Amino acid sequence: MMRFRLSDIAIDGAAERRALAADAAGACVVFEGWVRDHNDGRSVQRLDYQAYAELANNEGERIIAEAISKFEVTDARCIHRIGNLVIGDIAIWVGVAAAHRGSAFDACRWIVDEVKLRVPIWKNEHYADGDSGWLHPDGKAVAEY
Amino acid sequence: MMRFRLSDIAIDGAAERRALAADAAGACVVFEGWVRDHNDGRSVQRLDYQAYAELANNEGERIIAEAISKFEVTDARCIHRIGNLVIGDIAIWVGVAAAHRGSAFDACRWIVDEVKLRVPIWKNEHYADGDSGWLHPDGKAVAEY
Amino acid sequence: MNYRLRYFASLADVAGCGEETIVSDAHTPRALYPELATRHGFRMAMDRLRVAVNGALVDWEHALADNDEIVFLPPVSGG
Amino acid sequence: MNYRLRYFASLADVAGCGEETIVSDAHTPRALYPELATRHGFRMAMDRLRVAVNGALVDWEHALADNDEIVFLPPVSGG
Repeated sequence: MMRFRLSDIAIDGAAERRALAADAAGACVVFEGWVRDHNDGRSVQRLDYQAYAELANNEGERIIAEAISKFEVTDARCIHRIGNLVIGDIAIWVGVAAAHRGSAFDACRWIVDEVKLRVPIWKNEHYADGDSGWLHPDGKAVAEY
Repeated sequence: MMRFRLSDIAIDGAAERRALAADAAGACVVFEGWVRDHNDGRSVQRLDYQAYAELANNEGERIIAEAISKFEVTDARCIHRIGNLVIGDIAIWVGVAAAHRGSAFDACRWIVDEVKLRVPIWKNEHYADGDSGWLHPDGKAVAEY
Repeated sequence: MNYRLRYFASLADVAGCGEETIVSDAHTPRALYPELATRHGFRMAMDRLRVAVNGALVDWEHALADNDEIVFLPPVSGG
Repeated sequence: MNYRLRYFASLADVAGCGEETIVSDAHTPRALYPELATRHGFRMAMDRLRVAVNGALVDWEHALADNDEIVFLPPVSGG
Protein backbone atom coordinates (compact mmCIF):
# COMPACT_ATOMS: atom_id res chain seq x y z
CA MET A 1 0.00 0.00 0.00
CA MET A 2 2.96 2.33 0.67
CA ARG A 3 1.04 4.49 3.11
CA PHE A 4 4.09 4.31 5.36
CA ARG A 5 7.58 4.97 4.15
CA LEU A 6 11.07 5.93 5.20
CA SER A 7 12.72 8.86 3.47
CA ASP A 8 16.38 9.80 3.34
CA ILE A 9 15.53 13.22 1.88
CA ALA A 10 13.49 16.15 3.22
CA ILE A 11 9.78 15.37 3.62
CA ASP A 12 7.48 17.35 1.29
CA GLY A 13 4.46 17.87 3.52
CA ALA A 14 2.44 19.67 0.84
CA ALA A 15 2.76 16.72 -1.55
CA GLU A 16 1.82 14.22 1.14
CA ARG A 17 -1.21 16.27 2.08
CA ARG A 18 -2.39 16.39 -1.54
CA ALA A 19 -2.28 12.60 -1.66
CA LEU A 20 -4.92 12.53 1.11
CA ALA A 21 -7.47 14.64 -0.77
CA ALA A 22 -10.89 13.09 -1.29
CA ASP A 23 -14.28 14.66 -2.03
CA ALA A 24 -15.87 12.88 0.93
CA ALA A 25 -13.22 14.15 3.37
CA GLY A 26 -14.11 17.22 5.42
CA ALA A 27 -11.24 17.17 7.89
CA CYS A 28 -7.50 16.72 7.60
CA VAL A 29 -5.18 16.56 10.61
CA VAL A 30 -1.43 16.62 10.12
CA PHE A 31 1.25 16.05 12.72
CA GLU A 32 4.83 17.05 12.05
CA GLY A 33 7.62 16.17 14.44
CA TRP A 34 10.34 18.79 14.15
CA VAL A 35 13.94 18.48 15.32
CA ARG A 36 14.11 20.88 18.24
CA ASP A 37 17.11 22.52 19.80
CA HIS A 38 16.81 20.84 23.19
CA ASN A 39 15.87 17.55 24.79
CA ASP A 40 15.77 16.59 28.43
CA GLY A 41 17.51 19.83 29.35
CA ARG A 42 20.38 19.34 26.89
CA SER A 43 21.16 21.55 23.92
CA VAL A 44 20.81 19.52 20.70
CA GLN A 45 22.70 20.46 17.51
CA ARG A 46 21.68 17.72 15.07
CA LEU A 47 20.61 14.11 15.03
CA ASP A 48 20.66 10.91 13.01
CA TYR A 49 17.86 8.41 12.55
CA GLN A 50 18.61 4.80 11.76
CA ALA A 51 15.95 2.25 10.85
CA TYR A 52 15.65 -1.47 10.41
CA ALA A 53 13.94 -0.76 7.11
CA GLU A 54 12.25 -4.09 6.29
CA LEU A 55 10.57 -4.39 9.68
CA ALA A 56 9.92 -0.62 9.94
CA ASN A 57 7.99 -0.66 6.66
CA ASN A 58 5.98 -3.72 7.64
CA GLU A 59 5.19 -2.39 11.11
CA GLY A 60 4.43 1.09 9.77
CA GLU A 61 1.96 -0.24 7.17
CA ARG A 62 0.35 -2.37 9.87
CA ILE A 63 -0.16 0.70 12.09
CA ILE A 64 -1.78 2.69 9.27
CA ALA A 65 -4.06 -0.23 8.39
CA GLU A 66 -5.03 -0.62 12.05
CA ALA A 67 -5.80 3.10 12.29
CA ILE A 68 -8.01 2.98 9.19
CA SER A 69 -10.00 0.04 10.54
CA LYS A 70 -10.12 1.43 14.10
CA PHE A 71 -11.17 5.02 13.31
CA GLU A 72 -13.65 6.48 10.82
CA VAL A 73 -11.09 7.90 8.43
CA THR A 74 -10.85 7.99 4.64
CA ASP A 75 -7.04 7.75 4.42
CA ALA A 76 -3.84 8.06 6.43
CA ARG A 77 -0.14 8.34 5.61
CA CYS A 78 3.12 8.46 7.53
CA ILE A 79 6.64 9.30 6.41
CA HIS A 80 9.64 9.02 8.73
CA ARG A 81 13.04 10.50 8.01
CA ILE A 82 16.27 8.54 8.26
CA GLY A 83 19.81 9.90 8.00
CA ASN A 84 21.19 13.21 9.25
CA LEU A 85 18.81 15.95 10.39
CA VAL A 86 19.33 19.48 11.67
CA ILE A 87 17.19 21.76 13.86
CA GLY A 88 13.86 22.50 12.19
CA ASP A 89 13.83 19.46 9.89
CA ILE A 90 10.70 17.33 9.78
CA ALA A 91 11.49 14.00 11.45
CA ILE A 92 8.04 12.49 11.05
CA TRP A 93 4.94 13.48 9.09
CA VAL A 94 1.55 11.90 9.83
CA GLY A 95 -1.57 12.95 7.93
CA VAL A 96 -5.14 11.71 8.27
CA ALA A 97 -8.25 12.63 6.28
CA ALA A 98 -11.76 11.89 7.52
CA ALA A 99 -15.36 13.00 7.05
CA HIS A 100 -15.35 14.55 10.54
CA ARG A 101 -12.63 16.15 12.63
CA GLY A 102 -12.96 14.06 15.80
CA SER A 103 -11.80 10.84 14.19
CA ALA A 104 -9.10 12.66 12.19
CA PHE A 105 -7.58 14.05 15.41
CA ASP A 106 -7.91 10.73 17.26
CA ALA A 107 -6.41 8.66 14.45
CA CYS A 108 -3.51 11.05 13.83
CA ARG A 109 -2.54 11.09 17.49
CA TRP A 110 -2.86 7.31 17.73
CA ILE A 111 -0.62 6.74 14.71
CA VAL A 112 2.10 9.02 16.11
CA ASP A 113 1.97 7.22 19.47
CA GLU A 114 2.12 3.77 17.87
CA VAL A 115 4.95 4.64 15.49
CA LYS A 116 7.03 5.97 18.38
CA LEU A 117 6.31 2.81 20.36
CA ARG A 118 6.57 0.07 17.75
CA VAL A 119 8.51 1.02 14.61
CA PRO A 120 12.22 0.08 14.71
CA ILE A 121 13.78 3.51 14.25
CA TRP A 122 16.44 4.95 16.53
CA LYS A 123 17.55 8.49 17.20
CA ASN A 124 21.13 9.51 17.87
CA GLU A 125 21.29 12.99 19.38
CA HIS A 126 24.37 15.15 19.01
CA TYR A 127 24.67 17.67 21.82
CA ALA A 128 26.23 21.11 21.95
CA ASP A 129 28.85 19.80 24.43
CA GLY A 130 30.15 17.34 21.81
CA ASP A 131 28.55 14.32 23.45
CA SER A 132 26.13 12.11 21.54
CA GLY A 133 24.09 8.99 22.15
CA TRP A 134 21.40 6.68 20.86
CA LEU A 135 18.12 7.07 22.69
CA HIS A 136 16.54 3.92 24.05
CA PRO A 137 13.69 5.43 26.01
CA ASP A 138 12.22 2.74 28.19
CA GLY A 139 12.80 4.46 31.50
CA LYS A 140 16.30 3.06 31.90
CA ALA A 141 19.45 5.15 31.64
CA VAL A 142 20.44 5.91 28.05
CA ALA A 143 24.03 4.78 28.51
CA GLU A 144 23.09 1.40 29.98
CA TYR A 145 23.95 -0.85 27.11
CA MET B 1 -1.03 40.18 16.43
CA MET B 2 -2.74 38.92 13.24
CA ARG B 3 -2.61 35.30 14.27
CA PHE B 4 -6.22 35.04 13.12
CA ARG B 5 -7.41 36.30 9.79
CA LEU B 6 -10.09 36.01 7.17
CA SER B 7 -9.06 35.32 3.59
CA ASP B 8 -11.04 35.78 0.41
CA ILE B 9 -8.45 33.81 -1.59
CA ALA B 10 -7.23 30.20 -1.34
CA ILE B 11 -5.35 29.45 1.89
CA ASP B 12 -1.65 28.64 1.42
CA GLY B 13 -1.12 26.02 4.13
CA ALA B 14 2.60 25.66 3.43
CA ALA B 15 3.21 29.39 4.00
CA GLU B 16 1.16 29.39 7.20
CA ARG B 17 3.05 26.39 8.51
CA ARG B 18 6.40 28.08 7.84
CA ALA B 19 5.28 31.03 9.95
CA LEU B 20 5.01 28.67 12.96
CA ALA B 21 8.60 27.44 12.77
CA ALA B 22 10.70 27.90 15.91
CA ASP B 23 13.86 26.14 17.08
CA ALA B 24 12.26 25.27 20.42
CA ALA B 25 9.21 23.65 18.77
CA GLY B 26 9.25 19.88 18.38
CA ALA B 27 5.65 19.33 17.36
CA CYS B 28 3.32 20.94 14.86
CA VAL B 29 -0.34 19.98 14.51
CA VAL B 30 -2.38 21.34 11.63
CA PHE B 31 -6.11 21.05 11.10
CA GLU B 32 -7.65 21.75 7.72
CA GLY B 33 -11.38 21.85 7.22
CA TRP B 34 -12.14 20.85 3.62
CA VAL B 35 -15.36 21.50 1.74
CA ARG B 36 -16.81 18.03 1.35
CA ASP B 37 -19.37 16.77 -1.12
CA HIS B 38 -22.07 15.96 1.42
CA ASN B 39 -23.57 17.22 4.66
CA ASP B 40 -26.36 15.77 6.72
CA GLY B 41 -27.18 13.33 3.94
CA ARG B 42 -27.44 15.99 1.23
CA SER B 43 -25.17 16.31 -1.78
CA VAL B 44 -23.26 19.62 -1.61
CA GLN B 45 -21.95 21.36 -4.75
CA ARG B 46 -20.39 24.53 -3.38
CA LEU B 47 -20.74 26.96 -0.50
CA ASP B 48 -20.30 30.56 0.55
CA TYR B 49 -18.91 31.86 3.81
CA GLN B 50 -19.91 35.29 5.10
CA ALA B 51 -18.29 36.92 8.12
CA TYR B 52 -18.91 39.90 10.34
CA ALA B 53 -15.26 40.80 9.82
CA GLU B 54 -14.56 43.28 12.66
CA LEU B 55 -15.97 41.00 15.36
CA ALA B 56 -14.64 37.82 13.70
CA ASN B 57 -11.09 39.19 13.79
CA ASN B 58 -11.40 40.31 17.41
CA GLU B 59 -12.95 37.04 18.53
CA GLY B 60 -10.48 34.97 16.50
CA GLU B 61 -7.46 36.76 18.01
CA ARG B 62 -8.97 36.30 21.45
CA ILE B 63 -9.31 32.54 20.89
CA ILE B 64 -5.69 32.21 19.75
CA ALA B 65 -4.47 34.24 22.74
CA GLU B 66 -6.56 32.09 25.08
CA ALA B 67 -5.12 28.92 23.53
CA ILE B 68 -1.56 30.17 23.94
CA SER B 69 -2.11 30.99 27.61
CA LYS B 70 -4.14 27.82 28.29
CA PHE B 71 -1.83 25.27 26.60
CA GLU B 72 1.95 24.90 26.51
CA VAL B 73 2.41 26.01 22.90
CA THR B 74 4.96 28.23 21.22
CA ASP B 75 2.61 29.67 18.57
CA ALA B 76 -0.76 29.23 16.92
CA ARG B 77 -2.48 30.60 13.82
CA CYS B 78 -5.89 30.36 12.21
CA ILE B 79 -7.11 31.44 8.78
CA HIS B 80 -10.76 31.18 7.75
CA ARG B 81 -12.00 31.51 4.19
CA ILE B 82 -14.81 33.81 3.18
CA GLY B 83 -16.49 33.99 -0.23
CA ASN B 84 -17.28 31.18 -2.68
CA LEU B 85 -15.76 27.75 -2.14
CA VAL B 86 -15.94 24.50 -4.08
CA ILE B 87 -15.45 20.87 -3.07
CA GLY B 88 -11.90 20.29 -1.81
CA ASP B 89 -11.17 23.91 -0.90
CA ILE B 90 -9.71 24.63 2.52
CA ALA B 91 -12.39 26.41 4.57
CA ILE B 92 -10.35 26.74 7.75
CA TRP B 93 -6.68 26.21 8.58
CA VAL B 94 -5.49 25.96 12.19
CA GLY B 95 -1.84 25.34 13.03
CA VAL B 96 -0.16 25.01 16.42
CA ALA B 97 3.53 24.57 17.29
CA ALA B 98 4.69 23.34 20.69
CA ALA B 99 7.65 21.72 22.40
CA HIS B 100 5.63 18.52 22.85
CA ARG B 101 2.89 16.89 20.82
CA GLY B 102 0.25 16.48 23.52
CA SER B 103 -0.32 20.20 23.96
CA ALA B 104 -0.11 20.81 20.19
CA PHE B 105 -2.95 18.32 19.57
CA ASP B 106 -5.02 19.64 22.48
CA ALA B 107 -4.61 23.29 21.54
CA CYS B 108 -5.32 22.72 17.84
CA ARG B 109 -8.53 20.84 18.57
CA TRP B 110 -9.61 23.43 21.12
CA ILE B 111 -9.08 26.31 18.69
CA VAL B 112 -11.14 24.59 15.98
CA ASP B 113 -13.96 23.93 18.46
CA GLU B 114 -13.95 27.51 19.76
CA VAL B 115 -13.83 29.10 16.30
CA LYS B 116 -16.82 27.04 15.19
CA LEU B 117 -18.69 28.03 18.33
CA ARG B 118 -17.82 31.69 18.73
CA VAL B 119 -16.56 33.41 15.58
CA PRO B 120 -19.29 35.18 13.55
CA ILE B 121 -18.94 33.34 10.25
CA TRP B 122 -21.85 31.73 8.42
CA LYS B 123 -21.98 29.00 5.81
CA ASN B 124 -24.44 28.92 2.94
CA GLU B 125 -24.59 25.46 1.39
CA HIS B 126 -25.67 24.96 -2.21
CA TYR B 127 -27.10 21.51 -2.80
CA ALA B 128 -27.18 19.33 -5.87
CA ASP B 129 -30.99 19.66 -5.97
CA GLY B 130 -30.70 23.44 -6.47
CA ASP B 131 -31.72 24.27 -2.92
CA SER B 132 -29.48 26.31 -0.65
CA GLY B 133 -29.51 27.71 2.85
CA TRP B 134 -27.57 29.39 5.59
CA LEU B 135 -26.65 27.04 8.41
CA HIS B 136 -27.53 28.14 11.93
CA PRO B 137 -26.64 24.99 13.82
CA ASP B 138 -28.02 25.32 17.32
CA GLY B 139 -30.22 22.27 17.22
CA LYS B 140 -33.19 24.14 15.75
CA ALA B 141 -34.44 23.69 12.20
CA VAL B 142 -32.30 25.50 9.63
CA ALA B 143 -35.26 27.21 7.95
CA GLU B 144 -36.67 28.63 11.17
CA TYR B 145 -35.79 32.28 10.79
CA MET C 1 -32.03 57.72 18.25
CA ASN C 2 -30.28 56.72 15.03
CA TYR C 3 -28.95 53.19 14.86
CA ARG C 4 -26.89 51.59 12.13
CA LEU C 5 -27.96 47.98 11.68
CA ARG C 6 -25.97 45.30 9.86
CA TYR C 7 -27.44 41.94 8.88
CA PHE C 8 -25.72 38.65 8.10
CA ALA C 9 -26.66 35.25 6.70
CA SER C 10 -30.36 34.40 6.93
CA LEU C 11 -31.24 37.71 8.60
CA ALA C 12 -29.73 39.59 5.63
CA ASP C 13 -31.69 37.36 3.24
CA VAL C 14 -34.96 38.06 5.06
CA ALA C 15 -34.25 41.78 5.50
CA GLY C 16 -33.25 41.98 1.85
CA CYS C 17 -30.28 44.17 2.75
CA GLY C 18 -26.94 43.99 4.54
CA GLU C 19 -27.30 47.25 6.40
CA GLU C 20 -29.66 50.10 7.12
CA THR C 21 -29.98 53.13 9.36
CA ILE C 22 -33.14 53.38 11.43
CA VAL C 23 -34.67 55.74 13.98
CA SER C 24 -35.98 54.08 17.14
CA ASP C 25 -36.89 54.87 20.74
CA ALA C 26 -35.60 51.47 21.91
CA HIS C 27 -32.73 51.88 24.40
CA THR C 28 -31.59 48.25 24.60
CA PRO C 29 -31.07 45.42 22.10
CA ARG C 30 -33.88 43.56 23.91
CA ALA C 31 -36.30 46.37 23.07
CA LEU C 32 -34.93 46.92 19.56
CA TYR C 33 -35.04 43.41 18.14
CA PRO C 34 -38.85 42.99 18.25
CA GLU C 35 -39.20 46.25 16.30
CA LEU C 36 -36.89 44.95 13.59
CA ALA C 37 -38.56 41.54 13.61
CA THR C 38 -41.91 43.22 12.93
CA ARG C 39 -40.43 45.53 10.30
CA HIS C 40 -38.66 42.76 8.34
CA GLY C 41 -40.59 39.64 9.30
CA PHE C 42 -37.69 37.97 11.18
CA ARG C 43 -38.93 34.71 12.63
CA MET C 44 -35.74 33.85 14.48
CA ALA C 45 -36.35 33.81 18.25
CA MET C 46 -34.24 36.18 20.34
CA ASP C 47 -32.84 33.29 22.43
CA ARG C 48 -31.07 32.02 19.30
CA LEU C 49 -29.27 35.33 18.75
CA ARG C 50 -26.27 37.10 20.21
CA VAL C 51 -25.86 40.85 19.91
CA ALA C 52 -22.83 43.02 19.15
CA VAL C 53 -22.54 46.79 19.41
CA ASN C 54 -19.69 48.63 17.67
CA GLY C 55 -17.81 45.38 17.07
CA ALA C 56 -18.03 43.92 20.58
CA LEU C 57 -20.44 41.38 22.04
CA VAL C 58 -22.79 42.92 24.62
CA ASP C 59 -25.69 41.69 26.72
CA TRP C 60 -29.32 42.28 25.88
CA GLU C 61 -29.71 45.09 28.43
CA HIS C 62 -26.75 47.08 27.04
CA ALA C 63 -27.58 50.83 26.91
CA LEU C 64 -27.58 51.89 23.27
CA ALA C 65 -26.19 55.26 22.20
CA ASP C 66 -26.95 57.42 19.20
CA ASN C 67 -25.24 56.18 16.00
CA ASP C 68 -24.29 52.81 17.49
CA GLU C 69 -23.64 50.01 15.00
CA ILE C 70 -25.75 47.07 16.09
CA VAL C 71 -25.62 43.47 14.83
CA PHE C 72 -27.94 40.64 15.80
CA LEU C 73 -25.96 37.44 15.24
CA PRO C 74 -27.72 34.24 14.26
CA PRO C 75 -26.05 30.95 15.34
CA VAL C 76 -22.69 30.76 13.57
CA SER C 77 -21.57 28.01 11.20
CA GLY C 78 -17.90 28.64 10.42
CA GLY C 79 -15.21 25.97 10.37
CA MET D 1 23.94 -23.37 12.48
CA ASN D 2 24.78 -20.21 10.55
CA TYR D 3 22.99 -17.07 11.60
CA ARG D 4 23.10 -13.65 10.01
CA LEU D 5 23.00 -10.97 12.69
CA ARG D 6 22.19 -7.29 12.10
CA TYR D 7 22.80 -4.63 14.71
CA PHE D 8 21.26 -1.19 15.11
CA ALA D 9 21.81 1.91 17.23
CA SER D 10 23.78 1.33 20.44
CA LEU D 11 24.17 -2.41 19.77
CA ALA D 12 25.84 -1.60 16.43
CA ASP D 13 28.12 0.89 18.18
CA VAL D 14 29.15 -1.65 20.82
CA ALA D 15 29.52 -4.52 18.30
CA GLY D 16 31.51 -2.20 16.04
CA CYS D 17 29.61 -3.51 13.01
CA GLY D 18 26.15 -3.44 11.46
CA GLU D 19 26.08 -7.12 10.55
CA GLU D 20 27.96 -10.37 10.82
CA THR D 21 27.49 -14.08 10.19
CA ILE D 22 28.14 -16.39 13.11
CA VAL D 23 28.05 -20.11 13.82
CA SER D 24 26.16 -21.11 16.97
CA ASP D 25 24.47 -24.08 18.58
CA ALA D 26 21.78 -21.86 20.09
CA HIS D 27 18.31 -22.79 18.82
CA THR D 28 16.33 -19.84 20.20
CA PRO D 29 16.89 -16.08 20.49
CA ARG D 30 16.87 -16.57 24.28
CA ALA D 31 19.88 -18.89 24.04
CA LEU D 32 21.63 -16.86 21.35
CA TYR D 33 21.63 -13.40 22.92
CA PRO D 34 23.88 -14.25 25.90
CA GLU D 35 26.47 -15.67 23.48
CA LEU D 36 26.48 -12.41 21.53
CA ALA D 37 26.51 -10.35 24.72
CA THR D 38 29.64 -12.18 25.83
CA ARG D 39 31.25 -11.95 22.41
CA HIS D 40 30.65 -8.18 21.99
CA GLY D 41 30.26 -6.95 25.55
CA PHE D 42 26.57 -6.00 25.22
CA ARG D 43 25.35 -4.78 28.59
CA MET D 44 21.74 -4.26 27.54
CA ALA D 45 19.47 -6.64 29.49
CA MET D 46 17.36 -9.04 27.43
CA ASP D 47 14.12 -7.70 28.95
CA ARG D 48 14.78 -4.37 27.19
CA LEU D 49 15.02 -6.01 23.78
CA ARG D 50 12.61 -7.33 21.18
CA VAL D 51 13.70 -9.84 18.59
CA ALA D 52 12.95 -10.15 14.87
CA VAL D 53 13.72 -13.06 12.56
CA ASN D 54 13.66 -12.57 8.79
CA GLY D 55 11.90 -9.22 9.11
CA ALA D 56 9.13 -10.28 11.51
CA LEU D 57 8.88 -9.92 15.28
CA VAL D 58 9.04 -13.28 17.06
CA ASP D 59 9.06 -14.45 20.67
CA TRP D 60 12.15 -15.45 22.57
CA GLU D 61 11.46 -19.18 22.21
CA HIS D 62 11.14 -18.99 18.41
CA ALA D 63 12.91 -21.98 16.78
CA LEU D 64 15.78 -20.64 14.72
CA ALA D 65 16.68 -22.14 11.33
CA ASP D 66 19.93 -22.22 9.44
CA ASN D 67 20.69 -18.89 7.66
CA ASP D 68 18.02 -16.96 9.54
CA GLU D 69 18.50 -13.20 9.72
CA ILE D 70 18.20 -12.24 13.37
CA VAL D 71 17.91 -8.76 14.88
CA PHE D 72 17.85 -7.88 18.57
CA LEU D 73 16.02 -4.57 18.80
CA PRO D 74 16.87 -2.09 21.54
CA PRO D 75 14.04 0.22 22.69
CA VAL D 76 13.06 2.39 19.73
CA SER D 77 13.19 6.19 19.61
CA GLY D 78 11.61 7.23 16.33
CA GLY D 79 9.10 10.06 15.98
